[in-house]
Amino acid sequence: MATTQDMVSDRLPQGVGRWSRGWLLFMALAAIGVAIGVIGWAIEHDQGMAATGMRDLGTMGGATWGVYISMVVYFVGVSFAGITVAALIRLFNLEHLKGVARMAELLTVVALLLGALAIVVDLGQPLRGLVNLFRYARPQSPFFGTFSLVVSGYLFSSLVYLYLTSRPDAARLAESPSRLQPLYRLWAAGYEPTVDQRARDRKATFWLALAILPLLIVAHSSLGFVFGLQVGRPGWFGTLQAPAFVVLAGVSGIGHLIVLAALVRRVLRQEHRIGIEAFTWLGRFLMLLLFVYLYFVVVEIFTSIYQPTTTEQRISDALLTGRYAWIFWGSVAALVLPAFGLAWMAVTRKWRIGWMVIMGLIVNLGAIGKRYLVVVPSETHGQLLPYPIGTYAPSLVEYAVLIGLFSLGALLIGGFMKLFPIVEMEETP
Amino acid sequence: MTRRSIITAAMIILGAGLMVFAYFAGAAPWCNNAVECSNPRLEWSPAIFVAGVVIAFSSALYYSVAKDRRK
Amino acid sequence: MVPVSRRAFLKGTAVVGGTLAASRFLFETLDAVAGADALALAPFEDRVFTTCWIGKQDCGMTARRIDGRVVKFEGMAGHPRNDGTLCPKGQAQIISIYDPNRVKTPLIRTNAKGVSGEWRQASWDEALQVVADEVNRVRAEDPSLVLWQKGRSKSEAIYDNAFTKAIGSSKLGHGAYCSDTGYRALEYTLGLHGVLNPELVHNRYLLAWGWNLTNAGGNKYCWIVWPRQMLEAREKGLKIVHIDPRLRAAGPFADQWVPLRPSTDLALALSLCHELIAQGYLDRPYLTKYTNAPYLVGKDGLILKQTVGEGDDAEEVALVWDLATGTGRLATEATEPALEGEYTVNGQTYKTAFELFKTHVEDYTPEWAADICGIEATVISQIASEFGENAQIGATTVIDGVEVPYRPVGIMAYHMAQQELGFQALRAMTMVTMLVGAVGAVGGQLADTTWKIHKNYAAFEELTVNDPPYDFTLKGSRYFPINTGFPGMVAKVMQDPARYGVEKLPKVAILHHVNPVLAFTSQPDFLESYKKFEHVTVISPWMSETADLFADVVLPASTIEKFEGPLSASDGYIDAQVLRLPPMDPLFESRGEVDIYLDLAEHIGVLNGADGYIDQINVALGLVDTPFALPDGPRPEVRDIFDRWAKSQGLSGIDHFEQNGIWVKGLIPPTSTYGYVTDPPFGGAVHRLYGESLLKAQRLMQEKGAEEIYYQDYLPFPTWRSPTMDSSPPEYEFYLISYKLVEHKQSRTTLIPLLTELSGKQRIEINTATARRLGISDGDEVVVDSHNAITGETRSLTTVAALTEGIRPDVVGMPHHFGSWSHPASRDLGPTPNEVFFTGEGYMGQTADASFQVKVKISKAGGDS
Amino acid sequence: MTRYVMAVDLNRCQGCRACVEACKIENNTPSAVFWMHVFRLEEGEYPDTKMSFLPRPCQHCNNAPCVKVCPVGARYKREDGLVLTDFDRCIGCRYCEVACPYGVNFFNWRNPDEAWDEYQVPFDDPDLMPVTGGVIPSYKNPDHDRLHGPEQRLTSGSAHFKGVMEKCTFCVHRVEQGLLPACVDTCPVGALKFGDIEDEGSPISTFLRNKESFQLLEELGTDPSVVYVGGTPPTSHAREIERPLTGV
Repeated sequence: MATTQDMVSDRLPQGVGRWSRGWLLFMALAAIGVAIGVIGWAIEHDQGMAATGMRDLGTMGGATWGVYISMVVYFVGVSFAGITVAALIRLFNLEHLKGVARMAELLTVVALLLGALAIVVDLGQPLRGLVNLFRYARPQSPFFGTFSLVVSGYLFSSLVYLYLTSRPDAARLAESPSRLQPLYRLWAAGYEPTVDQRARDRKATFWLALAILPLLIVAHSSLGFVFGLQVGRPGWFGTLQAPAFVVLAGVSGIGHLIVLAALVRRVLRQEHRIGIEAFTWLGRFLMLLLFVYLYFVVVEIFTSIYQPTTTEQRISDALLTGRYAWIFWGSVAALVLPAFGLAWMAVTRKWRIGWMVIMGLIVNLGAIGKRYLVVVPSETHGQLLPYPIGTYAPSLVEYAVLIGLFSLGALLIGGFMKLFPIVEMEETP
Repeated sequence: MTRRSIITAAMIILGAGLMVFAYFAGAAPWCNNAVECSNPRLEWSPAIFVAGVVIAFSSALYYSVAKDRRK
Repeated sequence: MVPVSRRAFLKGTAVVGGTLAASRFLFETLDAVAGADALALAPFEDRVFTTCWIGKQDCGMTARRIDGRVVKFEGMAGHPRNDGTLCPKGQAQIISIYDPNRVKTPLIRTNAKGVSGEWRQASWDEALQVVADEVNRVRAEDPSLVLWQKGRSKSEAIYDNAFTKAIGSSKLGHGAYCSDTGYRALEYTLGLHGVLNPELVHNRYLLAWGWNLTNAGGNKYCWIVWPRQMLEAREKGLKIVHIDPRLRAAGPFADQWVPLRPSTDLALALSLCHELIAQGYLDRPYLTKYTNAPYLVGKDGLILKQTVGEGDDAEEVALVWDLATGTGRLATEATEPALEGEYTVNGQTYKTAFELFKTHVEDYTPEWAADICGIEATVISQIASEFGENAQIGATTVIDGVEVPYRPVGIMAYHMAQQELGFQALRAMTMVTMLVGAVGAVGGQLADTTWKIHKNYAAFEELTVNDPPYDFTLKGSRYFPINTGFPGMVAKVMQDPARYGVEKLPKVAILHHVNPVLAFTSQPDFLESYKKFEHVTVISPWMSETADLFADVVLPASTIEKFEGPLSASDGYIDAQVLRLPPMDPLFESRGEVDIYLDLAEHIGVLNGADGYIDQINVALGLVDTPFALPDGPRPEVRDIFDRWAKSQGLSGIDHFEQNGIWVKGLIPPTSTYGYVTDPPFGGAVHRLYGESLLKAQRLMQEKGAEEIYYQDYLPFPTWRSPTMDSSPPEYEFYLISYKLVEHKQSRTTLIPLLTELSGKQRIEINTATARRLGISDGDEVVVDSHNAITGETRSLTTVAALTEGIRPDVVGMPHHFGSWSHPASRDLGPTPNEVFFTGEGYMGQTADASFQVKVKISKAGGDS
Repeated sequence: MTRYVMAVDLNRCQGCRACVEACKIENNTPSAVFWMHVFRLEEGEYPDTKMSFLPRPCQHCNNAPCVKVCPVGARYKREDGLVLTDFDRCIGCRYCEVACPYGVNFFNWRNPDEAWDEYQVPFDDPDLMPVTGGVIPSYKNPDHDRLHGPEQRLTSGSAHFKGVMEKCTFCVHRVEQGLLPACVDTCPVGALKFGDIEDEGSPISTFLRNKESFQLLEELGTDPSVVYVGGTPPTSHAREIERPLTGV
């Protein structure tokens, strides 16, 4: 066994097919996390969603959308960056970024899966959901975009994209014998590195990228519309929702990409493939997005406090000084500090990967916070009739499910890394 | 114009066509206050829409994966 | 047992299965199963008539039945009182019928009394025999030591009259807690058995006094009739002045809110009298003709009288000053009696009663009352002048061809009567309406649905004050010459008979739908006194708290599934009667009360024979000497009893009610609605402005050595004094009052979760500013400590603060419901305010009636002080 | 062409909540669910306190946000004006609830049978079975097992399935039998009126003819089918008092 292990390991790059103790530990933890999530969801199903912290708006004084929906928005957001970066790399042929392209694509696919799952766990009737959406989905509902474009179209196109860009590597790996050889043969699907095949690939991926970029603008906007089109919810209705969603999506995604890239670079010793330039570029991009978003935040705050209606007032008070103040200012800080941190690096031209990883994580906390604040306060404090002020706090079940979702993501990425090189292999000259 | 690009183009057009068709075969976007609007004109039309999306993108797949007959 | 067809049962279980299954994953299919099943078995549906069982006014109901099982109650269309509608209570009672926590079989206690009961199920025969033996044991000694106490009685004839007569027991009402003070005051003043209510339909200026208007109904009717009539009047321009420490009772319907201090109603009424006289709003014809205002009163406070007639028909007739002849003449003969002035008859100087009244109220100026009542003096004069103006003194109108005086002003007052000074307050309030001649006028003041004079009117002319020993209700005692028979006072007596000169205490109690432990003021006194009964039988569908602690036997009464009546269905304009018909057979092993009393009478051995139960029922239902009289012999069927009654009324029989639901007798003529035009006017009563017999009683009480606290309020005119509770130490800065919630009825509906869900749990209303001062915010737990100014005793409870701008800053209020523990659904809803109220001297009326007022201090729970 | 409208006469409403109770029993809604709710409101400071009552059924909007956003057409608008929910189709995304500015939607958070048990009446009590035929709740209305409207959908009654959205149906099962909605039927003071507004002669038409009226949150353009007569729309200073128990 061990011998084949070694034999295999010699041939397969980036530790593919080789279990290290660290990796096993990582996967074990992730698996436990997933188990927790499954248990949580099982309880939710047995007892009904009364097991969550969500309750009806109005007399019951609760929030009927909670962390689950916040997470849908968040995960879909994360997926944004992956595919964008990947697409940009192809479109503008950014050689120094090739190293992060595949993990970016992977990130997109995984995030989208988690987003879809987050929707499913939020449904009172998940199985009906899976059937009835395909059967009755109505174009009028902003959910139509989420369901048809984001989840199906976007997910599928990213998969295609991931596949096409990975085929050459699969072919290369299929040449050398290994336990995974059959898989690679299948994967390569008779790929021959001929000139026109390469040309076709370039062409296909180029056009695909070109098609995906607008698609994802539409997709994320449609997600913004889910909230932005609701007159009845003070704090939601607004034209800024859609663009803000797109930008914050970028922020969280790039953040994750930086973290993942740094991780892979370190663990798989890929310093030569994922150079500092890659991080510089990602850092600059993230900084740019952050500043744009912060601009949105300022505009948002200003409009909400200049001359608000009494209900808008109630919400902005809750956000700026009231019950949600700590989340709001926490999130803002989590976005401002990295913004200036990156600006500093940009000015000094000293890019510290360690710091960037931390920033990547922080901005994601900020993003989660902001998503939560988009969803919840408008429900608890946004009643237009004289109902009592509502309250909402996620229950253990919800936390369990969240842990499950994140763990599943980790599990998938971890698993992929042992099946296939997560960093694109150099072309053999 | 190679056979490959023709089929690819065809797939894209077909996909787009299906999407457009399914969109209008769905519950009419312009109508709100009628029972009919709660049902798609054609049941499963959303599935067709998704199928359209899938076909359209599969074109890329076909384009680069399909074996070349010449040779 | 209600026969449940197998089909219905299958259907039921199928539905249960359906819902259970629905909680699993694949819904579509399972639903198909449940749905199809339900469709396949079309249930048998019908509607039957019955009568609401919860409330006071017995609204007509239609019961929707599926396979013989009631699933919903709806209002009976065409019923004068509720015409097709129902209140929340009427709707919600459905769940209480199927309540598995009902007492299902007769129960006999197996553990010591005074603690929560342990029971064994018994057969009806065994239980009834136990009760019968106890009753007979005591009857042999002295029947009056058997106490029959009711909370509510829906077949007064058959229970209160017939049964208690048949066994010769004493009886106590739930009254004295409700508003009996008012009844006594009105019986005394106008001879009417009722409390103040205007003829709402034609009323244009209403003093809505107390918490009844939109939350409780009150006099005669339950909640539904009053609001309907009030709205009708309001759409014609009725103005409502709401006089109560809380705004809630009139809410949006208060055109003016006068938040007066609790227990100062007497002061306000007196200064209204002052203002009406000062502003000259007087209906002299009424006062001279129909009241004792012109009677000549001597310096000794006694009315100058002359004996006319010989021997048996000799009677004392009061003298008045006849301006026509310039001499003192018999009130019955004088043509032009003087209302005011001082006159000399036979060398003695006399003043007219009205002259005395004028002087009496002289000092009761608005300014004087303002300080006491805590309201603006200007408000008082404004109300007085508006009241006087709207009275349109002298105006008449024609109703159905009859010309009747038109005085569209009046007072609506009911439960507010239950306060220390309630009797005189109600008398004074009545006088307000008397001064403008509104009594018995169109749109004016009513107190009863009839002008038949109540027996107490004559009885109160000469109040007897005997020497001890007294019976345990202190009837005719030196303490309460007018005596409602307040269970709270009885509770006091039972704890210390010697103190009140009582020798014999009741030994056996039969409690009919009454729950003294919760319902009356001063819970601790009841917890003490009910231990003293040698035997207690409770007749109730539920295990009441009193039963839980003190019952030896509990007999399961049915809820609505029984025959009861006859009940009035009149709204004051249409005369109608109904019977309560069972919409299903009694559930579990419960029985209707009439059944229970028949069984009991049989076991006691008083069913037959002269003055036996059957005999008494014939008397009570007026069947004597009719072909429909119940014959002695075997125990009759209840349906048969009511069938005979119906036939005696010229109906086809009880089937008339089963088919039509109601017996509408027709319109009530104005000549029986308006006192002015009845024959004789006002039923022949002379309205007592001057309460001579009260003065006489006071002198007798003093002779017999009663303490001042008992006799101080026995005065011919209502006279202000500050209530006893005001001498509590200043830290007890708040007045605690209790009130009714529209969703509940007394203490017995809190076991209906559908109602508690609407009403919320127990709370104490506190003015927002006050709460801020005390650092209390909405929803905080607060401790309420009450203080007895006489004994110095303090009591305490803990409840939740409900902040409102609708209550006086120096007043806190609690609903008088809640506090139950014996039913799972009524547990943990919070305490009843009756835990901190007091009874006895200083905390009850001069007529032995409860007072629901006490001084308290409020503090945040857990906080110091 | 029929179009049902409910009128609320705020000059008459006593805030007694009989309508709420009638609704709960007619539709078998579980605890803490108020398809019809009556606000008891308070404004101003002592002694200038104002009180008001405001019944709040589903507004059955003619431009209903909930209908617009429903992803599967479970929430739909009928030609006769009723806004209903197809309990067989609803996927429980609760989008209708967040879209509705009136807070009239109630989700089945619990298993229906457990929800009813909150009434502390153990419906499966062996003593109760024989007298109720074992149905839950003991006053279950069989009409709700039927399908309604030409579209024949499961739209009436409450607590059919866990995880499904429900709300006031204007008592579609009664209206289709020519009866009034339970709340209107029971109102002791006739504060609630219901009928076909298209029919010139109908009581509701005559009642509303040349009367001042308003709709809740008119400014949102939802165009409710519930019309309020007398009184004024609740201001943002209104405080709710005497709230019902709403714990789930």
